[in-house]
Amino acid sequence: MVVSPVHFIAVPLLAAFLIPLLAKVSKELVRIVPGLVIGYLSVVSVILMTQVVNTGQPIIEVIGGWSPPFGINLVFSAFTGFLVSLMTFMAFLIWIYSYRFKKIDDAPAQKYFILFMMLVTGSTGIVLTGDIFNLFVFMEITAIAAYSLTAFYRDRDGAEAAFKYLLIGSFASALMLLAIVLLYSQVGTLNMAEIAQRIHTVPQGMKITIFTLFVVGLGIEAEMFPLNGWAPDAYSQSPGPVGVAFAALVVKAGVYSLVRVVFTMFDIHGAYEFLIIMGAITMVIAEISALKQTNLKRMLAYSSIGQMGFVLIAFGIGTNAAVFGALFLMFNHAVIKGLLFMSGSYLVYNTPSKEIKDMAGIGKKLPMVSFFFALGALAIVGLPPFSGFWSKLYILMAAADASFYYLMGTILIVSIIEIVYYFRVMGRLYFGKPQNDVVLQKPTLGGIFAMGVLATVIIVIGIHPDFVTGFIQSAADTLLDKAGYINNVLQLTNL
Amino acid sequence: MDEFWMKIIGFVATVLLAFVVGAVYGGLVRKIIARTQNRIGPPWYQNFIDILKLYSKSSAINHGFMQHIAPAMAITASVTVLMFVPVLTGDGWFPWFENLNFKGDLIFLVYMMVFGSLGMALGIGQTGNPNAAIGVSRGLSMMVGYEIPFVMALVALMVQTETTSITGLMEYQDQHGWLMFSSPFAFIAAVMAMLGMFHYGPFDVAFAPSELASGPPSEFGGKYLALMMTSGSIFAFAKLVLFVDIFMNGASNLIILVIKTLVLYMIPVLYGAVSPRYRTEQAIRYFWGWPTFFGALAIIFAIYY
Amino acid sequence: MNSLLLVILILLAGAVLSFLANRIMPILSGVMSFLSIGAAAVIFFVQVSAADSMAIPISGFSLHWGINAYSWLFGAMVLGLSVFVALYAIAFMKGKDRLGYFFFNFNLTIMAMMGIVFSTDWVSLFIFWEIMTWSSFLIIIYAGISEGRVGTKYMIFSAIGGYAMFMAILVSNSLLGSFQIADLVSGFGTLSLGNQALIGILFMVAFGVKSAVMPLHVWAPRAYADSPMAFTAIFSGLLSKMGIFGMGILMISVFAQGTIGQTFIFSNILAWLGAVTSVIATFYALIQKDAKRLLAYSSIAQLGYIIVGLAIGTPLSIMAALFLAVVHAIFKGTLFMVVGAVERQAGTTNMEELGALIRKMPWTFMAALFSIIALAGVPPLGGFVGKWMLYESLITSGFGANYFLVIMVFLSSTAAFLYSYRFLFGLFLGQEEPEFDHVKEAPAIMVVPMVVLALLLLVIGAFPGLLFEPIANAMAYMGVDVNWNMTVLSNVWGDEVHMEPLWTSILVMFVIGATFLTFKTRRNTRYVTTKDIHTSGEIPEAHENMTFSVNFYQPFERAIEPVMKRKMDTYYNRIGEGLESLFGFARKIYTGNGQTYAIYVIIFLSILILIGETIFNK
Amino acid sequence: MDLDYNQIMSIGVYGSAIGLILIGLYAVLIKKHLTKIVIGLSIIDAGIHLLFIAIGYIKGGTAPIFSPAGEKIVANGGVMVDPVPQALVLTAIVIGFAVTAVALSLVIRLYRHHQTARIDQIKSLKW
Repeated sequence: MVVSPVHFIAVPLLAAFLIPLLAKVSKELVRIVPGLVIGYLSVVSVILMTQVVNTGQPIIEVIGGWSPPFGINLVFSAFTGFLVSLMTFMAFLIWIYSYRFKKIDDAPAQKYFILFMMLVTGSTGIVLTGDIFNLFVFMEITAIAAYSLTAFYRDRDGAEAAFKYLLIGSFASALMLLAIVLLYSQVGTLNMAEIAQRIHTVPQGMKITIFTLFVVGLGIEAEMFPLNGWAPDAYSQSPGPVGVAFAALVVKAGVYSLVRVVFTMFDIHGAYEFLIIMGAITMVIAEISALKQTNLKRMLAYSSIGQMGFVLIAFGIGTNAAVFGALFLMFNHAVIKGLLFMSGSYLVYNTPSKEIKDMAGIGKKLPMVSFFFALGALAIVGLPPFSGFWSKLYILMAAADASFYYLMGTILIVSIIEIVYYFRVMGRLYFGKPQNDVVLQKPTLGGIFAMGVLATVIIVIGIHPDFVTGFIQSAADTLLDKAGYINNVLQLTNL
Repeated sequence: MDEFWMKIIGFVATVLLAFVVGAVYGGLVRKIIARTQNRIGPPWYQNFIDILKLYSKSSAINHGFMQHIAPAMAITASVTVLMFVPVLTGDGWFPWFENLNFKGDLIFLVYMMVFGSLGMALGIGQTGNPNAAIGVSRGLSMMVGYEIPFVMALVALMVQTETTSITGLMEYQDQHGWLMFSSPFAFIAAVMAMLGMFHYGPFDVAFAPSELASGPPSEFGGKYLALMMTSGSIFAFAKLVLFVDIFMNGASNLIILVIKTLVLYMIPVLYGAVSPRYRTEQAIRYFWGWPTFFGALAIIFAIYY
Repeated sequence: MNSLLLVILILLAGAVLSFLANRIMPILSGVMSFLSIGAAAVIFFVQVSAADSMAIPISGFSLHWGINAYSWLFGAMVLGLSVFVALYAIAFMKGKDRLGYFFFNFNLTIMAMMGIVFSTDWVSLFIFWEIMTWSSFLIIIYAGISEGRVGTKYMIFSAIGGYAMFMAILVSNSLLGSFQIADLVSGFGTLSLGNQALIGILFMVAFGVKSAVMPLHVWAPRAYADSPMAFTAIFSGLLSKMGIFGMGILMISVFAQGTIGQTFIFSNILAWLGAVTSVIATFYALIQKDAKRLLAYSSIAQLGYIIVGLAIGTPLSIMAALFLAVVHAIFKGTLFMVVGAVERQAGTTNMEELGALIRKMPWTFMAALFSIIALAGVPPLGGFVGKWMLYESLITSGFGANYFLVIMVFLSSTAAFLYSYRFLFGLFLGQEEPEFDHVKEAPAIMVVPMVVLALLLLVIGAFPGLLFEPIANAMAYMGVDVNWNMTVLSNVWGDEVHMEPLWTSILVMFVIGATFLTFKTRRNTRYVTTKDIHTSGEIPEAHENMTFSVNFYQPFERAIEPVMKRKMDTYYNRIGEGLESLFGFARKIYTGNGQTYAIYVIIFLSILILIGETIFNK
Repeated sequence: MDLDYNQIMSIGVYGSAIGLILIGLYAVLIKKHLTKIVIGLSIIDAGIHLLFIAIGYIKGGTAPIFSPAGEKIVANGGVMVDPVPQALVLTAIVIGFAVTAVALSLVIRLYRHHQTARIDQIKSLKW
């Protein structure tokens, strides 16, 4: 096998360490290399994905020849592979977007790219690894990179946001570590598959305690209310591309690990209702907080929290259709929110006060960016014929089939709020009187390209979703197939 | 062919009859009102004199197309209404008055009656005379007032008799007697509405000569006015006949027709002669008060009849 | 190629082309959209047949399109009017900016409406419904008045409606296992009463929003009045009819299956809502100063009648409703075009300033006159036929409450005379004013559509059968048989109104009267300005204007004051403000203090650990 | 009740681990000074690490080193403590160190910008 899942972790990590040395050679190299690396990763992910889909078997890589449970193993199944491909794809666009991104080039670009590489390493690692402690390690790598990126601008608010993020984040890590400790003391292994196998031996009370620790620790990463106090600040204060990275990589990884814990490792049935309830609360609180935001990026942050709540709801419903919808929604959220953050940050950089009301008439100044933002807004509220509509349709269909009528009502009412604030912004963009015609920061060519790609994806998927539904369906099946996961991982031990 | 000429003759005869009777009634009204006010008053044929005089005159000015054709629209409306109202039933002395009514029904008539006023209102509007416009505004507002109880009465009748056509109503009355007795509340409501319909006091605020120079027609002279007065007479007659038809089972010959219409006509006239003038909103409130109540009563009565 | 798909694609292509054409030459985009709509109309009227149907498989669903007599009626309505409006729009929008944007959404809206009409399953109907919603929203905020607050209101209500429909669709799917409209019709009876009510109410909300029924109408007046008139003709004429389209499907065929169809409550509530809507809207219409607002309110009132007709559900009333729907599309489209022409030529639509445009814009006035006569329902024009059928159906329905419904409807349509006259008087009659001396007649390309439509009203009035035929077919498809006659209106009691004698008598008398007047007076009648009037000896200066046009119906306002005191709008605003402040309070949870967040985490953790046993041990 | 040495030891170890965690929590939740909060975080980490080691400890076990000495002990029926927790704890300590470093740098940055290190005065981002 020429390419292996290890590359997802090894290559960017290597690149991260090489970048300082490359900086000695030339500054341009620093900007190019990450792109090459991520491009390579995207190619790898495509190759592996096709392989997985063709064979129908996950690729399981054992690191250092130590077979599970002793060694660490990477599982590239249809499910993880889907997420990894999504992440690398988004990471590539983020790279294009942040290539010569003005405010990042002001700050030394190499630091940015080092941290970004670490971010990619961490989040892909979280998704790929089959070892719970290893997952913890990757989560910490991601977290440290994220803290630093949040504070990247060295301004006061950035630092504040970063510190809050760090405070809550280290709670997450502490709880997670505690959970791992207790879990290890109970089952004596760290391999997820084996844990899943032996979890029923654990006494109920202990199991629930461990599970609670996991849920809270990972819920922080997955922006579950009330653990998401860090999220709005981090989203709104981090540089434009980093916001995209949060939406597309970090949060996805958090949700992934939460789902992995709930669906694969533990067999606690109450967890599903719990997810539904928490997701609903998260969604409602986030959207109503978004309604009165005056700062665009903060509004986007709250909206993305709300979307995560929606994802949690969908996972909580737990039927195959619902999980399918949830994964579809994760995909859409990555793409659409990516577009919104990319365009939104240019809108923000062109309004010194960062206030929505001062963005009046910016549509004349930055037609492309405004158009992309409007498109994203139409898509994120789930209006046909854009991609956001389909995920909403699938999830609500699942909810209806499970006859959660009140839940549907809640979701729809909340989406009305969503429509209100997004369209308010749209109205401002196009139909206010522009205060001045100076364009403070023109979008870079790469930026326009990245946004264009995302916009095309949104429209194409919206008109013909079947391009992705196949992958998502197999991903959903893989996720729900717990026994298959255990067997696939452990068959290596039984050799 | 012969039958066709009969119709034409009947048509002309009916219009003439309507005009004559209407004009005479108009004269009588002026006489009566004068007497109640201790004046001698004009002779009963005064209206004919006026109209003839006006016809012989030719008006010097007009304000444009709408004003020019407005009287034509008015006369069209009143004659058409007349055409759809059976003037005489049975074999009277003048057989060609019979069966002249084309197939039409009450709802249709209610709407047809508006046609003329709308045309007039447009013509009046073009003259640009403020008084005229004020008159129109008042007139239309009051129309909303009295149409409601009137229609309630009609609905009551239709529901009770299960027909909406005038001939149908009259056939019903042939068997069950006059509707003014078999559905009294409807009759009361209709009569109270009729007070407004004829624009005699206290509901003459739209044409009040003293305050807005007789309002709507104030810009019309000569032929225009003549034609308006003609159509007014015909229209008054048509309305009376309609009332007679739906409440008193029509009339089999002219004498009875004249008696019935005259009796009916005296109600608004005498009531108007002795009562002061309502302001528009007072009039509307009046119509939406007791008359509407009686109308509702009539409908309920009809439902459980 | 399938003709349905062709129609949709042509309209879509027209949208894109007109967007691009704006880059080349602004006027082109209007022409583009006109051409595309025209082509679509031709294909629709020539090629589309009941046989056409198609299914587009798309990610687990398949969007079914088809055409039947009922949807043909509405499709014909949409394209038939759109062609004229598009022609009108070319001239109307000339010289305005963002034409590409406007015509793109213009075409897109029409495409979406055709899609709605074509859809035979709920999913595709919903997709097109939402497309229609947002494209029309984008046009509403085109003018940019009040920073899109109008648009926001419209969007909120449309979203409520759209999502209500969404939920209804999904619920019915989960219960019946199919998205097909036909399956809902057939399977509706099998549902439990609660589910029937749920689905029915949700659908009613969905369609009620678009057709501006009483509690859900507040978006309409401003939205109609503020969007460009060339679009409002579509908006009020057709877009609202999509709500009627859906209501028709439900009231005629769906509810007839279910038990709530038999129980009178549901349809009666709707009927009364429609009647109250029409009365209140009419009252509001006749106190407006702005002609656009007046028409906007009047559209709401007219839609009220249509809903009443649909809700009563006797064959005659349904026929009346559909007839009124078509006629309303025609005359209200014409009237909005008239207002647009006036706005474009005279620069304002304020009826207190304008006046005496009749001699400057005679053709526009003629179109306005005919449409208004049709609107008021005065014989012999088309409007009367619909009104007559509505009244007769109510009177003959034999259900006690309906007799009072008649009174409501009658009150509203009598009061409609007031604003009809106000409209004509305010814009075209009264005294000339110097500042409007420059006004010219609108360009021919705008006048032609108006006049043609106005004449169409005459034709319909003379031969209502022309409309009865497609309507009767549509109703036959929906399972309601009704007999009709080319020129005779008749109700179930066998009473009839014959249109020919009416027309003959009116024509004869009118000709006689007009010739009589004209001949003998022509010679020595001279035309004088409207300044030259009987003013009791006063001689008004040239600049003095004595037109009575301010608070035209003040006495009537005084009379109806009790009704007008409370306004739905204010209630909604209060609710909105209340919610906003509540939300503003809710988000205070996110105190900026990081420590608080940490405390949240610990509290949440401890709570979970405490109650974990109970919630996780399911 | 009489506890033997090992029980007392284990109680002491577990107790001190829990105690450390609680102390850390106290510092993080109650103290207002940023530095103290950071210190609290690392104390929590330390507590968890201690807990982990304690779990991995086996009574009388020697260090898990595969040296000749170790071999001999095992051959004589002795036991080694579980090596995994110790390895993990090493990793965790490193991570904790990194986090603390970032945290302190942020604290310095915050102090520069706000001229204060009280967390309840640093809330320009809220709602």
